[in-house]
Amino acid sequence: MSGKRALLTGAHFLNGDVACAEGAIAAGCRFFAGYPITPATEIAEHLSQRMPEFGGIYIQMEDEIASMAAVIGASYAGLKAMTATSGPGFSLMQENIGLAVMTEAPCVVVDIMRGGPSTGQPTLPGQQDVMQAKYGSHGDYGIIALSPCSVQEMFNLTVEAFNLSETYRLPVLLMGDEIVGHMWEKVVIPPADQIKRVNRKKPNVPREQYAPFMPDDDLVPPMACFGEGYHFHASGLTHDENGYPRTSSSAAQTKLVRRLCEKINGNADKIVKVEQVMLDDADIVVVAYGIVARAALSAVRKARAAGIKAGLLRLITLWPFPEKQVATIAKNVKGIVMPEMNCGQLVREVERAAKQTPVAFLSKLGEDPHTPMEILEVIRRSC
Amino acid sequence: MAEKKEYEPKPIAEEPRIGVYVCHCGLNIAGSVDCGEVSKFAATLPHVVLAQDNRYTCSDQGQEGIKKDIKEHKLNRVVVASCSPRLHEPTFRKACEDAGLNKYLFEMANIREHCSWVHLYDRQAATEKAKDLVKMAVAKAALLEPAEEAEVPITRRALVIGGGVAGIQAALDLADTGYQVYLVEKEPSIGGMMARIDKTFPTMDCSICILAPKMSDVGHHQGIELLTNSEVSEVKGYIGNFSIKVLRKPRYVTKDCSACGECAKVCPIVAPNEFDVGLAIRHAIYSPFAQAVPATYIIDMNLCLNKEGVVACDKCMKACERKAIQYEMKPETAELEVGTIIVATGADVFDPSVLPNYGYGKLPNVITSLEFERLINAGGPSHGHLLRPSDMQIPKRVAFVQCVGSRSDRQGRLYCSNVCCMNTIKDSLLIKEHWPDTEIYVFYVDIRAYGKGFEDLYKRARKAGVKFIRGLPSEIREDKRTHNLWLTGENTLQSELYRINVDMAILSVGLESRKDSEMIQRLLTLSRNQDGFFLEAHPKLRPVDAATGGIFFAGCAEGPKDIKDSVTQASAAAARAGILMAKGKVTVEAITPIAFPDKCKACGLCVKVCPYNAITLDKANKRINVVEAACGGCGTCAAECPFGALTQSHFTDEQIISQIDAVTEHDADKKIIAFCCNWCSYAGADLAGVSRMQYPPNIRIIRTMCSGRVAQKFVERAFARGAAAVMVTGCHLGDCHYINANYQTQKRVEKLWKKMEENGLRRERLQLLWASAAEGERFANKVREMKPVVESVTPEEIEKAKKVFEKALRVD
Amino acid sequence: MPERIKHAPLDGKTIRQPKAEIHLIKDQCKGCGYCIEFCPKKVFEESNEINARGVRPPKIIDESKCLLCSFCTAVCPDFAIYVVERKNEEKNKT
Amino acid sequence: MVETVVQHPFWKYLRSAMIPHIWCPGCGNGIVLNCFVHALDELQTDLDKLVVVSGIGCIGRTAGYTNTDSFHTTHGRALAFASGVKLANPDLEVVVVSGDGDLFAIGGNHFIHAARRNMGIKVICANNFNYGMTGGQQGPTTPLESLTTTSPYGNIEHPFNLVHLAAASGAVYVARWTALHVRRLTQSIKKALQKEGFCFIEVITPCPEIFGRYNKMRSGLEMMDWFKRASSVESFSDPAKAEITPNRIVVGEFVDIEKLSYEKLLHEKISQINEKAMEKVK
Repeated sequence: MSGKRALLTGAHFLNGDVACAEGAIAAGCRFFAGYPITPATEIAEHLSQRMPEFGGIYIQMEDEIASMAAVIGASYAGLKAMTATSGPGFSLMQENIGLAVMTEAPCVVVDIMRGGPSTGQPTLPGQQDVMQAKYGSHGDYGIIALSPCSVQEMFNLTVEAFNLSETYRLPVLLMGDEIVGHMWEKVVIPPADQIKRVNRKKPNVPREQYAPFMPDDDLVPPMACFGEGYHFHASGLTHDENGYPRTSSSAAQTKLVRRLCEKINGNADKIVKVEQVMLDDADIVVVAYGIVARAALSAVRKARAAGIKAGLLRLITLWPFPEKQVATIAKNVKGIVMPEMNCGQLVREVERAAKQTPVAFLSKLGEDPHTPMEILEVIRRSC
Repeated sequence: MAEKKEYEPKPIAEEPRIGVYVCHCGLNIAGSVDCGEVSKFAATLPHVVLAQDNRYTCSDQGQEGIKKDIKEHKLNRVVVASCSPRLHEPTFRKACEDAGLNKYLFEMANIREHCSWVHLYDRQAATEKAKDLVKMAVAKAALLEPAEEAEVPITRRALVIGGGVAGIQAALDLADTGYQVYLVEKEPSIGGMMARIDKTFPTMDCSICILAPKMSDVGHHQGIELLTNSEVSEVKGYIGNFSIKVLRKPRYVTKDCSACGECAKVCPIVAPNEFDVGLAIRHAIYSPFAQAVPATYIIDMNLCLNKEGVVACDKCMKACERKAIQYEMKPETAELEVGTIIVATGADVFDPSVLPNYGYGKLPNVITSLEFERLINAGGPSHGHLLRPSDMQIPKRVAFVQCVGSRSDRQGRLYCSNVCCMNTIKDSLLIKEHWPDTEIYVFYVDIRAYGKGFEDLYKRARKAGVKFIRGLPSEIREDKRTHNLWLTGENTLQSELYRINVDMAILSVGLESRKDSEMIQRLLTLSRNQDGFFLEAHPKLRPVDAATGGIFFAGCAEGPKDIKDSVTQASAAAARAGILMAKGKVTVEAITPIAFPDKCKACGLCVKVCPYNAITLDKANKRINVVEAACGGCGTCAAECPFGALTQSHFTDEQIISQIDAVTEHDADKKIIAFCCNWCSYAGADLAGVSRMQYPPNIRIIRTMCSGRVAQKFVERAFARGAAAVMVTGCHLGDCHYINANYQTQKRVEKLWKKMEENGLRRERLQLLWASAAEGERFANKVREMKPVVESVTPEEIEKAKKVFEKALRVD
Repeated sequence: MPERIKHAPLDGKTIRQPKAEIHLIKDQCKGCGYCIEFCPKKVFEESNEINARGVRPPKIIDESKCLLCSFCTAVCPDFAIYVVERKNEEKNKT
Repeated sequence: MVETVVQHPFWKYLRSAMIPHIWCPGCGNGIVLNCFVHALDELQTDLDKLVVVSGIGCIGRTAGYTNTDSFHTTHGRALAFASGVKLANPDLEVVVVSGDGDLFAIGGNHFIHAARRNMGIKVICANNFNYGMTGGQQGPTTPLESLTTTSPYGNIEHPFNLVHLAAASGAVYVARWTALHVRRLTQSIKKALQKEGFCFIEVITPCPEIFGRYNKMRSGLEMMDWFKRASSVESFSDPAKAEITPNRIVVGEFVDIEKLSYEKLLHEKISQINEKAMEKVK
């Protein structure tokens, strides 16, 4: 690639993993720790080459557990940090995703989903990790998960993921799939100065008064980093505003865990993003995310051509779940069609939001994702 | 190693022709033995063709006489009845050899140490005993055979024990001659007494200034390995081939120490410095004095707070930039192979606190001459200012009291310590130098200013106004208020009483043998005189040699001396050791085993008991091989052999039996037959003689090299021939000169006791005594104890014993 | 060197032996007894009083024996004891 | 004597709010903490640049007790977290204080790899031979035949020889002391804090209330007495021969070598790459 040390700008033909990596750099990520795994490996490979050019750190750890731990460490040491993996590695990372949530460490975890369970189908796409994204680590917590459907979005949403993680102090999950990861497309990258970059809030009190987990009104505490002289303590144990363990106080537990959920759910309106296509007069709406949304779109177009008033609601934010958006649309339509590359995960959230509106679920596993015709078929049946 | 050739009896040309010489040794022997009668008696003994008595047989005329007689009277055996063979056997053997007579055809009867000196007041009994001793010697002589001596190589390395000026000099001389030297010093630094003295007489040189360069030479010399804070723990082997073990006590500080002293500064422990006789303080980590060699500091673990591996205090470790401190250093044992040993262990100073009338230890202003040396020394606690302890003031009037612990049968030692007079004179002048108007009194018995330049110094002192008063004070009293001292006594020149008031009194203490010299004596099988100093092989002719081959003396270990004499003797000792090592080989006495293959049943007992593994068993040919060079010559194998297939040359069964028979021919029932080993009990008996310890004259000593040589049949034969009692004596277990041969002795005696008890014989009649060369008293006491036993033995008991042991009379 | 030492060092006074001031934070003590056991000068013993944690803290037998090695401070798991050099010593004298 | 509640000289290194600590009477963890802050005090370490990281277990509370930036990670992950910290900001002095179970059972993989990379982290491991916090279960360092709540018939697992493991894994400094060797331990910690690269110090600590109770050493003094009896200082002896047995605890320094640390090498590489790049641009 030409123009070393310069951020990539302009139009390029890239694959999704590379676009993601470039997005990370563009977002100001300067630390990557990971472990090779198909189909996410290209992200690591690309960053191992690019990170040094920006004075950033690339390290391959001994496993995904360590990678996630290292990412949290780097984050606390003041860097924007990320790791990338796929299902099996994502499972291993859950332990420390929980730690990142508990210690409110801003960072990004990319999961290029493949077929599971277990080792499953490394080279084939899937959407089987979306529930793990929400509930993968033990305990209650709010999380943010984004779902790109194109190489362009792999770039854009990676930047977005960092901005959200810095804003809300938590790990943000980018839930791509094998197809967006390995697909080659044209990507247009705006000039560096036009890319929005958010940095974590810093404390504005003298170090003596600093309490590392004392939230502002937005429920997010300002974050000091190691070496800045604040001498603060952070712990995976339930803790008070000072970060000191409170292992036997239910008050402390309630206060902390509620806030960890609330800072996300309470800010859902600011966080959630969806794409709405031809919804104004729609009788049938297809709700989809990731690569499946692209087949859905063409299915909707075909339906319109065939005189069916179909529309598309594409979920860009998976978590927090775009409940309002689904509910509003559900009121005005006869039915909802939901294709997913799993045995039915996010569809349950859709059903919950859609209330009485019937939801037709179209499940697909393995090599080939949904075709427009398959989705069109369901749309027809739903009329 | 050459194998011993099989033994074929050398046909003796003609009948034995024995010449006997009874020595008067001035009055030493003649004083309590009628030598004339003894020689007359000798003339009547078989094979004796000539017997005479003369005043000093060891004198040149004496020796010439013997040589002449050998030629004129065709003597083929010579017996001298005089002092201990440990003293003069070599002299007479040499004389014989000069006259062409093989030296193994000479025999000695010890009628001085073992007779005249121990029976001073019973001329008749002493004379009778002397006759017996001569008779035994003659009997053995008749059976003596010529022998050739084997040669053993000498290791060209030397061990010097003691790092005082004598040891330093000896080590340097040997190393400069080109021999590897190990210098072992038990203190943390070499330097010894001389390092503690301020000035030397008569030249008044600064002592440490002239010693320090020599000390550092030792430290740097390629040829010298310095082992300080170490003690010799084991000595094995013999002349030319000693194996030494040295215990190296840990210093807890490694060689990396730069002697910067930062460690001592932070050490919380404060203690009196032994080097300054406690007049100055030191810390738990310290260097005894500025010029110490090695300069490496040392931790006194008795004082250090860090015990049993718990490092409570690490102040010194932290202060040490070179990281040289190791609290967990462990003792090590160095193993050395040397050919010669120089003993330079020095002397102690007399402790005057045993003399109540001088108040030392109670009266602050009474100090010893050694303490004075530290006081007047610029490197000492008062930086050379003569202060009196009570009030740290410079004394105006000082008294020196001479002969404290010397030349007194009541208080301390009988002998003169040689150095105290001149040391006091030197000290008095030192005071006059710095504080000319100090009044100085010296109370003396005699002033002995015998050496070169000594008299001049004495004159100078008197000129300088030092008052010499003949007559020691009878007591020293203190004025409680001023702590001044009142000395009262008699001025024996003016024969008038004096009562003199001084500010400070210095006790001129004598020198005495080291507390630990008995240990050195045991390790090296040496002898000491009654004063406890090591005994030289000959006071005139071999003044620096020990009786034990390959060992030499230097400095005060052998007797009190000043620096000059110590250095002289050290160089002499070095030269003597050098001569041995230059030769590179030494002949060993022909006292190795003789095997009779025809009798040997290859049972292997001898192989088992040999302490040197010098015998190998050749099962195939049912025979044994004796490796002569490896043989130590104890004769245990000969004693052990049940078939008489082994004997020890020059101590053959026949020879020993002939001695037994000779003693038991008459009045056996009144006599004790004693077997003494050459190194310990025989030397012990000699010491009893040298010390004039009196004991009953009923004992007859037969010398063997080792008690291990004493076969059961010898004891049995003595009883079978009606002896009242038998004594088997040797070195203490563990101190055996032949490694462990005396354990066999113990086994045999126990067997005999069993046999005696089984046959209703009193076991008291057979005594087993361990006595070292230093234990003359122990030996004498045992003989005294035996008197009643001997007297109580009834004729019936004698007869019974004869029966029980009659088998022993059959000589195979 | 075998001479028996009879006189006190003359320069004994020249070196100043620092005096210790031992501080016990009794209520922090958990009573492990390490200070008592390992003090090379045996300055401490168990006291009879019961502290806030219900254990017997050490008490000082003889502070003057302390040589300020501060091992008690170093080995105390509970930061309940420390030793400083007594400053006011000189003033007391004069 | 002076009775007092005035400040302990090391008070400023501790989070007063969290003291007294949770450790049992006679527990060696307090001594480890004491020696650690003692070393900081002697070195006058810049506390603003110090990060203390702990895992899970009794000693894991150390991070909370030291008054510096500190982080209490998930079980076994202290070293992985610390690696991230050290790489992200090499100017920080990163110290991991944790236990034998945390570092060598669940965290064993992270340990050998951090050591292999020579990551600039200083590890102090309190080895109490069992899992104290969960009530005394058998662990990777439990001596053969020792009794624990999960080896009630005597342990049949061969324990790790930690100093041997650390040396073999590539640590540049390896030492072992017992809680009785406070002076040497403090010096070792100082040394480690002044060295570049991965340093490992094992501290054999008394656990009288749990391990001791099951193994006939009911008081801290009894356990300390064992250390006193059994330990022998053999510095720079072969760590392979430094197994711990009831009669022998070999202590001392075992490794002290110089080797470029991972973060140094990495940041050197980075600057090389960029210099080359600059030339290309021209």
